[in-house]
Amino acid sequence: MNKPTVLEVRNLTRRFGGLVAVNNISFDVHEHEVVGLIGPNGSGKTTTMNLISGALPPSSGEIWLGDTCISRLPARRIARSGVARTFQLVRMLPSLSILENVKAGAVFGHQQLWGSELDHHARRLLERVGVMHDPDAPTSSLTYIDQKRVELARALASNPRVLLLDEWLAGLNPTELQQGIELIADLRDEGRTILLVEHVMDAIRSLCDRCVVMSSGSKISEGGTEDVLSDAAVIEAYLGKDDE
Amino acid sequence: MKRWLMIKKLLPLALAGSMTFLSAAQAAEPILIGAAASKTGPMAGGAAVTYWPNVKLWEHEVNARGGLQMADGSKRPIRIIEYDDRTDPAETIRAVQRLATNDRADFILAPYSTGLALAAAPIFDRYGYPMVNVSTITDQTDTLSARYERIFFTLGKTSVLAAGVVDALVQLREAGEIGNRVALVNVADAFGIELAQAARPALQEKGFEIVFNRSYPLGTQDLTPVMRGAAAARPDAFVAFSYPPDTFALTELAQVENLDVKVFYTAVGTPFPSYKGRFGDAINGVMGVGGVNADSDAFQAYQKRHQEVTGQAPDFWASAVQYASFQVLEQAIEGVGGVDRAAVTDYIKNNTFQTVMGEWRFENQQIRSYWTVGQWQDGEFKGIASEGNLPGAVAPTIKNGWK
Amino acid sequence: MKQQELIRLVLVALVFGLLALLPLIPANDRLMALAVPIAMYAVLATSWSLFSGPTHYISLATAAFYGVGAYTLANGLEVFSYPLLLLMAALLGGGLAALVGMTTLRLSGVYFVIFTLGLAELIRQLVTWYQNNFTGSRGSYVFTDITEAQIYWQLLGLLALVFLLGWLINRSRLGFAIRIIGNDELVARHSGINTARTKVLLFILSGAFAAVVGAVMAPRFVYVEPSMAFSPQLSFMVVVMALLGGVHRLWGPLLGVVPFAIVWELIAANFPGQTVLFMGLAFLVVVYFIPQGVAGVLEQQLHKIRQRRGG
Amino acid sequence: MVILLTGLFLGGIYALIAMGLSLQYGVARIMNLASGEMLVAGAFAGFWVYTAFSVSPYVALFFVVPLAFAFNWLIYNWLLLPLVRRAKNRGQLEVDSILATFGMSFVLVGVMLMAFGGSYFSYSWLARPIELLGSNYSQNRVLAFAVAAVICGGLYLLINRTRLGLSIRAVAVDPRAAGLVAIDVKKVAALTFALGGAVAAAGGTLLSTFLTFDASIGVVFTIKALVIVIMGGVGDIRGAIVAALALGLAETLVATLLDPGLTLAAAYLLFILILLFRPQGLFGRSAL
Amino acid sequence: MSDDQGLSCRDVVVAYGQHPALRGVSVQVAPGELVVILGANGAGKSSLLNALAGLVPSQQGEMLLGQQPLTDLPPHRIVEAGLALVPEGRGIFGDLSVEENLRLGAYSERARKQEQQNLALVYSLFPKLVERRRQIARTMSGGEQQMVAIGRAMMSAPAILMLDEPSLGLSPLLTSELFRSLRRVRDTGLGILLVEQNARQSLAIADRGYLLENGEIIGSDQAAALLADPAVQHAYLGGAAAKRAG
Repeated sequence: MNKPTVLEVRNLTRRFGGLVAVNNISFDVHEHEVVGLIGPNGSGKTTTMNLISGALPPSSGEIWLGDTCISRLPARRIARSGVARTFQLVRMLPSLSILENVKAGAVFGHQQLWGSELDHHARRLLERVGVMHDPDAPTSSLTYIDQKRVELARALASNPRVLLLDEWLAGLNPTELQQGIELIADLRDEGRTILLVEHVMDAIRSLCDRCVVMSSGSKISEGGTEDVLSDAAVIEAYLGKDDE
Repeated sequence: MKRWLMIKKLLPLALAGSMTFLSAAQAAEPILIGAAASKTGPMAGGAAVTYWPNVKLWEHEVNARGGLQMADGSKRPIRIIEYDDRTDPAETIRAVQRLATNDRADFILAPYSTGLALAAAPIFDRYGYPMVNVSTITDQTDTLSARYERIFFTLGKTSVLAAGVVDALVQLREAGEIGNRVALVNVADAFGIELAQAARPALQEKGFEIVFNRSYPLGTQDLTPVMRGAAAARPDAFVAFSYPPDTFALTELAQVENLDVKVFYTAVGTPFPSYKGRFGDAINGVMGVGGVNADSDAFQAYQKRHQEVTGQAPDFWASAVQYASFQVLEQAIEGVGGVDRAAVTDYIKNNTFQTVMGEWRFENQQIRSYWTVGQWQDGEFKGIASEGNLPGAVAPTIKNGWK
Repeated sequence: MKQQELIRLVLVALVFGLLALLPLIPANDRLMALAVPIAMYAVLATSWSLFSGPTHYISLATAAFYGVGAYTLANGLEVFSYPLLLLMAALLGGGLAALVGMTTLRLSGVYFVIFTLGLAELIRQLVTWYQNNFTGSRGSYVFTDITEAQIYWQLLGLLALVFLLGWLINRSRLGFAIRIIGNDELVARHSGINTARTKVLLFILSGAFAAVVGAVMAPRFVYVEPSMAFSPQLSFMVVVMALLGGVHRLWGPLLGVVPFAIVWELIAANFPGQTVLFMGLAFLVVVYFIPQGVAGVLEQQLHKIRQRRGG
Repeated sequence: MVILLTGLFLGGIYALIAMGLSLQYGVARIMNLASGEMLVAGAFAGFWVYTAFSVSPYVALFFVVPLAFAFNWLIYNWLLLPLVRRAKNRGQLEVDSILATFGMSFVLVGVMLMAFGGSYFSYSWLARPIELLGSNYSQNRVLAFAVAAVICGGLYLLINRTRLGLSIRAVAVDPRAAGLVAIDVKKVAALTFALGGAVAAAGGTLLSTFLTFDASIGVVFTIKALVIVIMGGVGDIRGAIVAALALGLAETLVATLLDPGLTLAAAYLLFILILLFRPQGLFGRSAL
Repeated sequence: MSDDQGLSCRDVVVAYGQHPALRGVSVQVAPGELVVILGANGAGKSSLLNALAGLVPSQQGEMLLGQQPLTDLPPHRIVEAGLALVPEGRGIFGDLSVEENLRLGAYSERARKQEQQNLALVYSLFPKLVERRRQIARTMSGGEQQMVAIGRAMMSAPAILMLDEPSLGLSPLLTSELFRSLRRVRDTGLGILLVEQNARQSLAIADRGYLLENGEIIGSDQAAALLADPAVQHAYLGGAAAKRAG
């Protein structure tokens, strides 16, 4: 791996009261790479995403985006330095139109557009993620997958250096799932840098170059996707120990 | 269910509303009199004692004798149109405007309380209505009289009311009854502030020592600290420029704290019948703002009629003045023999009136003789000091405990 | 699109022009008696919803700003010129809003409501206490020669200004930011929006307007008292009217102010003893039957008609 | 010592006022801006009983409490439950209930104005001094404090020692989990709301023995109660009591030592400091 | 103990707005039977339990406990009928004491008479709770809180007990202990419907299991058979394992 490192997580820890949700995690994400952050339920993946995107401050440890340390910055500053994300449960801006939902990502963030330029940009992105709907309609008229697409377009709109996808594929039916995987694969081929939390293992297998596996807040494995998924420790984390 | 409930609430109101219209329609060619004052809000309590009963009494008295005598020999009854200003000056303005333009009232009674009345003053002026104020107590009466040619004042100026208290104290000190120590308390509202500001230098000038001086906001729930502080200062005289709720509270606390003073003065509310109703004989010797010539026949007759018609007793200060202000209007209309407002205004300026408060004559649009201090003596609140040497003043006495 | 906007702008300007002629109608007293409060509440409710509409923060601080404005004018009238006083009122109102906004806007909804409810009371107490102990002012008399018509024109001008500003804001990044915040503050932060600053900025704007309205209205009352200038009823009326009209559109509050003021006038004229009762009932009707506001209902109906026409 | 006792007596009454609201907000999740009007209604009842029958105003409690309970139960079920059902989330319920109860407060004021008029009401009952620890206090206040303390204590026992109280606390802590242990959350919420209203009305009856009131004074008490509830921590009865006593004490301290003109300002200052530094209230969860 | 008291649901559909969580799920649990539902995160396991408990509305389908239909009943009525849930994250009353939590469990009419009896049963199953009776639940360890949650559900004298990921956040040691106690609970005659991620350990104590993927049941079998089934591993980790037919 001699591609430059875009995102660097160093000794990241987050406590909630007595509970250590994220325990001394370190990993890198390189440019043009799709990295999967996986692990069983409650292992601290979403908390890690929240720490990177600034929704939560870390208890200790550092996060670097290129040459900037972003671990003490508020979420908006992190967004401006080039981190965009989607949310575990899709978050639309319900009183805004579809197009405005996309625009929201490109006005205040890493990329700041306005006027007709913004309009073109947002329309292009809607096309890019495959939303064929009337862009001026309310988001409530969208199907679930299209809402997810719009949310993805909003994240992409800021032209982020790192894209964080938090269970973006969850809740899709098999056909939609296939479309979704293809869309992310396209983004990868475009050269996007992506960190994704996902439970759909087939998606992980087909999308991720590398995976970081967490269990009970700690990193238990890291490496190529197939290697990691056949790692005994990982299987045990998912399925439990063999019977005593 | 919910909607039905609402209808059930609305129905009697609608009925009541239409009924007043009906009864009014039966009277022939009445003179329309507008009344806009507080039925709700902070001033409603005071208006319910001083203002509204007199409106009712006046309407009753005038119509009982067939109405007002016109120049053509006919008699016209009066009809009152009432509005609630909710103690909101903007609403006062609208109500008075409504009376002038919508209801085409022939005359409008001045609203209750300083702020509300002054808010309406420009409207009265613009539409050419004479405005005979009662409960408008300010030191700006001269400025206002110069500014508005139709405005009249009857109840006095703050500085004079304050001076009256000081004079009463001086009188008692000269009689050797009290010493120099005065505790001064006021409600931190325009009325209280103005009176305290006037009283402070006046007291000092007369050589009194202000041993305790506090203000408290309107609506203070617990005045115990104030009373306790006052008691601790061991004053000879306790002077509070207060409003009805706190007048009651301070009086009660004075008994609880056993405030041992020779002079106990509270302001608005002291002459209220409910004050006596609440504290009984304990208030003998309490001084308060205003007063009446309680022994005069005019007042006693008025008191009786008030009780009969409204079912409640008048207070011993502003009530009678309020009624007198209506009498001014009444006599001016009859004097002119019509409802020409300009003529009525001129009549008020240039004539003498026989009222329950005695003979009134406006000088520079102001009544120059009015009661400033009264005192509860033998179950009645009697005037002890007045501006313009009103007859019937009794000598102030000292307060002897609370029993 | 552009042309349509231009036409709309001309139309609005025309309407304002016509409204400005109102005081010139002879024997206009009844009209003016209604027009001044309508204009006043229109400015207050519209500027209130500039902030509260998109953010859903129910601010009951209008009376606080209004009172500050009224006092600025009453106390400064003998020292400063009138236009300067209006500017000072705006600055003081805005400054107070900034202070309040910075400390309380990070609180959640209910706390904010209660704090703003108390704010007017707090300021009233402080002003009273200050007057009582330091200035020795005997109330505040406002003797000016400003007429009812002049007050009306000023309010109309303010209303035009609010609309212009609101329109500009809606087209600006600031307006876009506040709409995103109102929809989802988390998304807003993650989109790079400085949510705190945006909210405070709009709160300042609505505070400044309320203060100027207070200053403009003060001459109408001759005598300014704390209990009147800081009347909590004012805050509530503004909220009811704005909600009744609908806060999601710039012109929404207007749809609440006009009918409410007229109905109010009818109630006050016909049921003088029961105004409070009816105010409460009106409030309940708004909450239970038209939570979207008149603007919302209107838009729904329009949408239906369009759909029917469309097919 | 004098300050302490005076503050305590004041705080005791505040505690009772706040307790009703605390129950209503903490359990039924309704921020009831009409609670001050319930209190005024209770005050009217006390006044009426004393002036019409010349018996102790406390007699009024015997019908005020059940009547207020029934009335509030109806309000909850008829007027507030539709809002609870309509609300998509807690925030919306809060806004809706604030607006609705505010409207109700106006309706109640209107009704009381029609019934009693706008005058001040007061009567003198037990306005005699009683000596405690060397200084004088009025008997009606001391008695009101004692009764308030008894009511507060009774409520505390009810909440902490009975099965009903246990279910009330369960709903306050976690309405979702309460449903999972077969608690009828709606019924408990309605009962608690009604109970809160009854407590507020009882507080009004106590207050009427020494305070001058009028039909539209309710909002003053509502604001006080809100401040106390938030200071004490939402839904925390114990916190409300302590906050009420603290407020009573603080007000008395400021009034005595500083200036009575600043008492309300001091109360709000205390309020905002607590909001800023302990938004969860004095006894909020993270305190432990 | 007849099947009359068993839990059965047919074709249950649940959606959150536009997001479908269950697409027609049918499950049965008999008294005295421990049934586990396996599946990756987001497969819809919690949604199924929440729908059965009345916490989320189901759009379609039928739910029965014995002969009694549960569909559209509010949560408290479902508990009253005899179906109790230990929700994910335990849902205990953190501010109340252990014993208060347990007693609240017996709030239902059906459980009141046997309150003392059930309390004794819970204490005998979880002896640790006896010494912690007065402790505030929030201050206890995760494992102990889980015991309180299970104990509280048992206090409602349910016919069927549902548990949502009880091992979440517990150490391996505590997890084993928890599963052993679940077996003891089953042995008292209760039916248990367990949602678990820890497939191997839960299958080891279960009688039967269902495999849930993407809101649909993709397989069911005896526990021992599932333990050896590669489809289970596939459901969690995807990959080469062959999909199992029906």
